[in-house]
Amino acid sequence: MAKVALVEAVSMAMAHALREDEAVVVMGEDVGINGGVFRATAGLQQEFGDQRVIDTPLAEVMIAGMAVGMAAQGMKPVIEAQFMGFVYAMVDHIISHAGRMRHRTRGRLSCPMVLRMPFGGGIHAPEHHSESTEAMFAHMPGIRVVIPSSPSRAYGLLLAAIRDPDPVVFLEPKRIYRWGKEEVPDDGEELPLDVCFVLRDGSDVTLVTWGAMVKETLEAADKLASEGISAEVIDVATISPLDMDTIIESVEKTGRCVIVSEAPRNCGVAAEIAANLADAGLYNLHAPVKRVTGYDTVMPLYRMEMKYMPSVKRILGAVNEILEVS
Amino acid sequence: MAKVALVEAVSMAMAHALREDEAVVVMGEDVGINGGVFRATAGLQQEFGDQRVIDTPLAEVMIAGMAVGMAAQGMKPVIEAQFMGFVYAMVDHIISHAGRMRHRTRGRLSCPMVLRMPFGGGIHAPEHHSESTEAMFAHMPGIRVVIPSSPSRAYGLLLAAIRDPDPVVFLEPKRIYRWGKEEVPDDGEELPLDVCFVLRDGSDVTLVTWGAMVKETLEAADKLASEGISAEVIDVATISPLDMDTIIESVEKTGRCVIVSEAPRNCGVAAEIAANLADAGLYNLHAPVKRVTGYDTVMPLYRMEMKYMPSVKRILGAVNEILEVS
Amino acid sequence: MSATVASYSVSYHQFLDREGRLIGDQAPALAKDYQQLISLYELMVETRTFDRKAVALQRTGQLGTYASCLGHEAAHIGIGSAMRAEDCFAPMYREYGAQFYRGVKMSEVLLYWGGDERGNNFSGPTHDFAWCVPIATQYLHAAGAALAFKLRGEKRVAVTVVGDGGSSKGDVMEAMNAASAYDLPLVMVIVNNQWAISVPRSKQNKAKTLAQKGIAAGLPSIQVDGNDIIATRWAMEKAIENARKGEGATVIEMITYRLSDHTTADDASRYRDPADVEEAWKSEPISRLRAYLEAEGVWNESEQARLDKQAAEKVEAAVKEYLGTPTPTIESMFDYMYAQIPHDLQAQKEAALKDAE
Amino acid sequence: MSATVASYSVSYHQFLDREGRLIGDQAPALAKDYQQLISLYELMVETRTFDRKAVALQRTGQLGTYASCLGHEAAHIGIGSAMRAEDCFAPMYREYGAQFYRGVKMSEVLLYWGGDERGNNFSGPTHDFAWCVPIATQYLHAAGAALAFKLRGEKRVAVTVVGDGGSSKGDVMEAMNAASAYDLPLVMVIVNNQWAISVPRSKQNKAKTLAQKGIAAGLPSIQVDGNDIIATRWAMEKAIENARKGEGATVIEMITYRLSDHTTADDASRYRDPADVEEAWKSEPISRLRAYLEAEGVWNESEQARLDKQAAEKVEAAVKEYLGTPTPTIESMFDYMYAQIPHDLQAQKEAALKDAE
Ligand SMILES: Cc1ncc(C[n+]2csc(CCOP(=O)(O)OP(=O)(O)O)c2C)c(N)n1
Ligand SMILES: Cc1ncc(C[n+]2csc(CCOP(=O)(O)OP(=O)(O)O)c2C)c(N)n1
Ligand SMILES: [Mg+2]
Ligand SMILES: [Mg+2]
Repeated sequence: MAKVALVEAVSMAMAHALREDEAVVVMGEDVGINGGVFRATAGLQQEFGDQRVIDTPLAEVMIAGMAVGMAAQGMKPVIEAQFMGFVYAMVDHIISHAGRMRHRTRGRLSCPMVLRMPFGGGIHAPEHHSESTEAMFAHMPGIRVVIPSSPSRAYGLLLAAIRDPDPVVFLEPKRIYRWGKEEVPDDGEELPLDVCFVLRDGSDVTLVTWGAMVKETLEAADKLASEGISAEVIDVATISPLDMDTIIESVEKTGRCVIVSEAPRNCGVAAEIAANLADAGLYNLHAPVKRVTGYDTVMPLYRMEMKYMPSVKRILGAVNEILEVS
Repeated sequence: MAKVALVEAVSMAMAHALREDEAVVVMGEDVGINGGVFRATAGLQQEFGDQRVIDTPLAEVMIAGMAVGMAAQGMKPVIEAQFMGFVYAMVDHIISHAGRMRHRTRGRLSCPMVLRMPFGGGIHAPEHHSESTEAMFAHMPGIRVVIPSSPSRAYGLLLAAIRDPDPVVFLEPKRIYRWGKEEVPDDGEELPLDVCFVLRDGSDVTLVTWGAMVKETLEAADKLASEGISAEVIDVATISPLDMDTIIESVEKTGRCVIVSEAPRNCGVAAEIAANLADAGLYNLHAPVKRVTGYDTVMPLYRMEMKYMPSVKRILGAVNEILEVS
Repeated sequence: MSATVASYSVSYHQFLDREGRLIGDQAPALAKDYQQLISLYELMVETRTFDRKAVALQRTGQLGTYASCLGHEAAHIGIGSAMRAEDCFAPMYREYGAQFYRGVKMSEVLLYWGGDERGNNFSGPTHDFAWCVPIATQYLHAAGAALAFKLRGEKRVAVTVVGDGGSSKGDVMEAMNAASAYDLPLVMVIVNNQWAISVPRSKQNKAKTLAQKGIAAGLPSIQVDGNDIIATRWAMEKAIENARKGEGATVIEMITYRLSDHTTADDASRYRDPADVEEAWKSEPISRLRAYLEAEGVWNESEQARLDKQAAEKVEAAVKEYLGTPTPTIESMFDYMYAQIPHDLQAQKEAALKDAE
Repeated sequence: MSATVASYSVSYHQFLDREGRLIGDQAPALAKDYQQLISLYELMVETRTFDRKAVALQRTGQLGTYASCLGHEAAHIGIGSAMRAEDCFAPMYREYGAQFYRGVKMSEVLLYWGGDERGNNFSGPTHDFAWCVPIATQYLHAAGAALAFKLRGEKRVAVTVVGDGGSSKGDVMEAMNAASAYDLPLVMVIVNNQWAISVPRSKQNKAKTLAQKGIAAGLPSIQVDGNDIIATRWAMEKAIENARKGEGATVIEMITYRLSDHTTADDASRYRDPADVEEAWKSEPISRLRAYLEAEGVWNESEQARLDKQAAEKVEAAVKEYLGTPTPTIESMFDYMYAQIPHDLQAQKEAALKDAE
C-alpha cells in the first residue's frame, strides 16, 4: 500500500464519504477543477461531478449560511474555508445557527455539516494565511472541533466528522500536510470524536499538544529521552469535547505537564487544559503547568514567523523549568 | 449629586468624550433619536447633532468595517452592536483589521475605535440577546477587552477606552444596567485599562468575577461572611490585558480561588485565570481552583435562563467544596 | 465609444386600492374567487386578533418581548398562502400569518415568545425553518434549502422574508448572488414596512426601491402593494411557479407599514410622528379587503360578527394551551445540543441536576 | 395596475481599440495630451518590468508568494493617476501600478511579499491603506474613510478596488449601500479580470455586468474597457470629480484579463485553456497604447529602448534595496501591537528576547 500524506488522507476521507452517502457534497472556493489551493479536493470533481463537488462564488458568509440551510434540509455539506484567516466572516452562521439548530427546534432540524480549513503557520504564506484560532470554535456551544495530526488520524477523524449528525469544525494543520506519510487503508473506519491519542508513553512529564506542533513536541520528547527524561506525548485531536480524562490520568503518573500550542496564549485551548489541571488534576501536580504558546501578537509576516512559533527549544526550556522543581 | 445607573454612566462618558474631542463620533443602529434600545445614547444626538451621533443602516459588517476605515483616517468612532448576539458579523473586521492596523503598518496607521455592546443574560430577552462571548475577543491580539460592573467604573473605563489609541471592545452588563446606582461626577477622570478592582477584602477565599456576576458574587461573599468565612472579591474589569498580579497576590493570601462567569465554560476567560494560577500561582493553592460558569450549551430561552446562569447557591457550593479541603 | 450594455426596470403592482376598489382590468382570477378571498380574509382577521392578544399578554406580564405583525397581514398571508406544504419557509420573526396558513399553531408562537424552545418545534411543515432573530441570516438558509432541492431534483421552492432594514445586510446580497449563480428555486421577499426599529426606510439607502437589489444579480425584481392581498398573493404565485419550473429566483418588495411599535420593548412615539401612523392606517390591509368583499356582496356585518367570535375563541384556546404548558426540564437545556451528548456536557448536566435539587 | 417605478442601465466605454486605434469621436482630451499619455505609458512599462522581476525573484526563492499584475496596467494606472495625493486609496493586493503613481516604492512592494511588514509602511501617502488580503474588506475601509472626509468637510475622495470574485462578497454590497445612504465621496472599482483564482467570472453570478451591483444602491454604474487607459483614466476622473463635488459615489467595472497565474503559488494551466490566454494577450493594454503613440508619431523604437533600459535599472535598484534590508528584530513582533505595550505582552516580549539569545 502506498503511503499517503495528511492532505491526501483528507481527500480520501471526502471521496469515501461522497461515495457512501449521496447527501454529502463538498463546497468551497476553488474546490472543483482546481482541486483546492492545497489539492485537498484534487480529483473529487472529476470523480463525482460538479453537482457533488461545487465551486462557489467568493463569499464566505454565503458558503456558511447556505451550508446551514442545506444541512437543515437533509444534506451533509462539507464546506471549506480556503484559509482559517478567512473563516471569520463565517462565524456568525456557525455560532448563531449551526451550533443551535438542533437545540432551538428541540431536535426537529439539525445541522450535520463539516467546516474544514487549513490552519496554522510556518509555511511562509502571506498575511492572514497562518491563523490558529481553534479556541474561538471550542468556546462555541454545539460545535465539535477536531484537529488531526497524522494521515491516519486525518482519515478516520474526517470520516467521523462527516458522518456525525452535528456540526464539526475540522482544522487541518497545513504545515504538516505533506509530512509523516503513512499507509492509510481506505477502509471506512472512523475514529472516535472524543478521545485523545497518546503518541508516546512516558513517566516524567506529560506534553500535551495538537495539530502541527505535534512535530516539535515529538522532537522535544526525543531530545528529552536522549537526556534520560521520559516524556509522555498526547495529541488532543478532539479539542471539543476535550478528553481531560486521558490527560489527567497521564499527569497522575508524571506529575508535570507542558501544553504546547501555536495559537495566541490568552484564552486559548491550552488555558482550558491547564484550568482543568488546576481543578481536577491539582493534587497530582508536582510543578506548575507550563504553556508554550504563540504570543498574543499578530502572527508576523514570514521573515519572522518561526520566531513566533513555539520551538523545540522553548518546549525544552519549559520542561527543564518544571523538572528543576521537585 | 444625583445617583446614576450604569447605563447612564455609559451615556455620560460618551457625552464627555463627544464634548472633549471632535474626532469622536457615535454610530450604530437606533443610536440617534431613539437613544439606543437601552437608552445608552439617549439625548446624545439631540446635544451633538446627527453628524456626531449617527444612525446606520442595519448592517453590522458595514458598521465595523467603516469604523476601521474612519479610525485609520483619524476619527475615533464609538460603535455599538445592538446586542452581543449580533456582533459575530463584525468579528472579521475586528480581528483581521482593527487588531492589526497598527502592527501591519509599523505604526503608520492605527485604529482608535471602541466597539461597545450590551452583553449577558438574565433580562428575559429573546433568543440571541443574552450572549457572553468575551473570551472570543480576549483571544484576539491587539484588542483590549473591558467590562465595567458599576456606574463609576463604567464611566471611568469607557472614557479611558475612547481615549485609548487602540481598539477596545467594551462590554456592558445589561442585567445591571440599572442596578447599584452611584454618584458619578462627570469629571473626565479615567480609570486604568489594565488593573483589577478589589471590591471586598478577605482572607479565606478569593472570588474572581466580572460583569453582572459581580452581583451574585458579592451576595455570596455576604452570605459567607455571615457564616464566618472571609471572601475577597475581585472584579477583573479589564479582561485583556488581564491583571493576574492582583489575583495571584490575593490567592497568595487566601490559598483558594473560585472564578465566576456566566459565559460558557470551555475556553472562557475563567480558564485563562485558572491556567495562570496553575502556573505562577500554583504554590499558593491549598485547594483546586473552581470555575462556576455557564454551561457549554446555548443560553436557553427565558423560562430557563436563570437555571443556566451561575447562582449564589452554585457559588457557595464551589466555595464550600474547596473549604472542606484543608 | 459608449454603448448601453444592460437595462433594467422595476415595476409596481397593485390591484385593490385603499378604499377596496379594483384598479385597472388586469386583476388576477383571485379577485373574483370569493371563497378563497374570504378564507384569506378570515385568516387575516384571526391573525390580527391573535396579535392584539399577544401584545396584551406581554403588557400583563404573561409573555416576553413580542414582535407584532399589525398591518402586515396581507403581505404575510399572501406569502404563506401561495406556498405548498413541501415548499420551505425561512421567516424572520413576525410572519405569523404566513405560518398559521402553513399549520403553525397560535400557542406555538406564544410559547416561543414566552421563552420556550418548544414553540420552534411547531406543527407547521417539519422542514420549515425556525424564527430567525439574527437579521437576514435566514436568506442564506433559504438559499441553501433551495440548492438542496435543486441538487436532489425535487420540485420544491424555498421562500424567505427580510425587512427593509435587514435588506441592507450583506447576507441578503450574497443570497441573491447565489440565487443567480446557481439558478435557485427561491423567492426572496423584502417586507418594507418603512421602519427598522427607529430607522426609517430612507436611511437604509437612497435607491428608489429596495426591489432593485435583485438587479445586482440580474434577477427579476418587482414591487407590490404589500397591503393588497390580491397583489401579494399574485406576485408570490408567479414567482413560486417560475422557481418550481426551474426558471430561477425572484425578488419581491412588498410595501407596507408597521402600525405597531417595533416590539413590545419599543416605544415608537419616541421617533415617529403619530400623524404618519394615522395616515398609514388608511392603507391597512384588512379594512380594504373587507370593503371590497362587502361591495362585491359576499361579506356582511353578521359574517363579520361570526368571524370575530370565532377568532376570539381560537385565540383564547391558544392562550389557554400556552399558559398551561409546564416549565421545561433542566435536562432539556442539555439534551438537544447534540444527537449524542458528549461526556463533558453529560458531566455538566449531572451537576446542573444536582444543583437544582 | 402595473407601473414602472425605476429604470436603470449600464453603459460601456472604450476609446482605444485593441489595435490602438481611436474609436468614435468622443475621446477625452487625454487622447491628444501626448506628454501625459507617454508618462502613463512609461509607468505601465515600468510596472510590467517590475512584475516580471518579482515573479522571477519568487521562482528563485528570493521572494514569497507574489500576486502578479500582468495585464492590469491600464486599469491600475488609470485608477492611481486620476487621484490626488490627499485622496485615499484602499487597494486589494495587486494594484502596484496605482501605488507606484502615488509614491509607493518598488522595494516596498517586494518587502511586503518578502514577508516584512515594513513594506506596508510605504512612501506613498501616509493615509493610504495597506495591502488587504481578506477579500473585499477594503471596500468598507474606503467607505469609512469617505465618511470621515465628509464629516470633517474635507474635499477628499476615497478610492477602492475589488476583483470580480470579491464583488460577490457582502462587504462590497454593504459599502455600496453605505455610499448611497451617506452620499459618500467614494469611487468603487471592480477590476474584472475574468478569474478568481480558478473560478471564472461566469460562476460569480449570471448578471450581464458586475457594474450593475451599484444599481442595488441606486448609484451610477458603468463599465469600461480596463485595457484602455484612456477609458479607465477618463472614468476615474469623472467619478472622482463628482465625488469631490459632493455628488456621491460611482461604481466602475473595468474589464480586463489576468494574464498571469493567480499568484506564484497557483498553476492556472490546471483550470484554464491556454488558447483563451493567448486570445486575451491580443487585448492587453501596453502594446495597444504603444501602437497608438507610434501611430500618432510621438513614440518610437529608440524611445522604447531608452524606456526599457530605464525600467530595468529602476527595478534592479529596487531589488538591491529589498535584498539588502536587514531582518526585522524580535522587538518588532511586539512593539506595534499597541501604542503602549501592555504588561502581559511586555512579559511575553522579554521571554521572547531571552529565548532568542
Ligand atoms: C443582525 C441583527 N442586528 C440587529 C438586530 C436587532 N434588531 C432586531 S429587529 C431590528 C430592525 C429590523 O428592521 P427590519 O429589517 O426593517 O424588519 P422589521 O422589524 O421592520 O420587520 C433590529 C435592528 C438583530 N436582531 N439582528
Ligand atoms: C475573504 C477571502 N476569501 C478567500 C481568499 C483567498 N483568495 C485570495 S485571492 C482569491 C481570488 C480573488 O479573485 P478576485 O476577487 O477576482 O481578484 P483577483 O485575484 O482576480 O484580482 C481568493 C479566493 C481571501 N484572500 N480572502
Ligand atoms: Mg422594517
Ligand atoms: Mg479576478
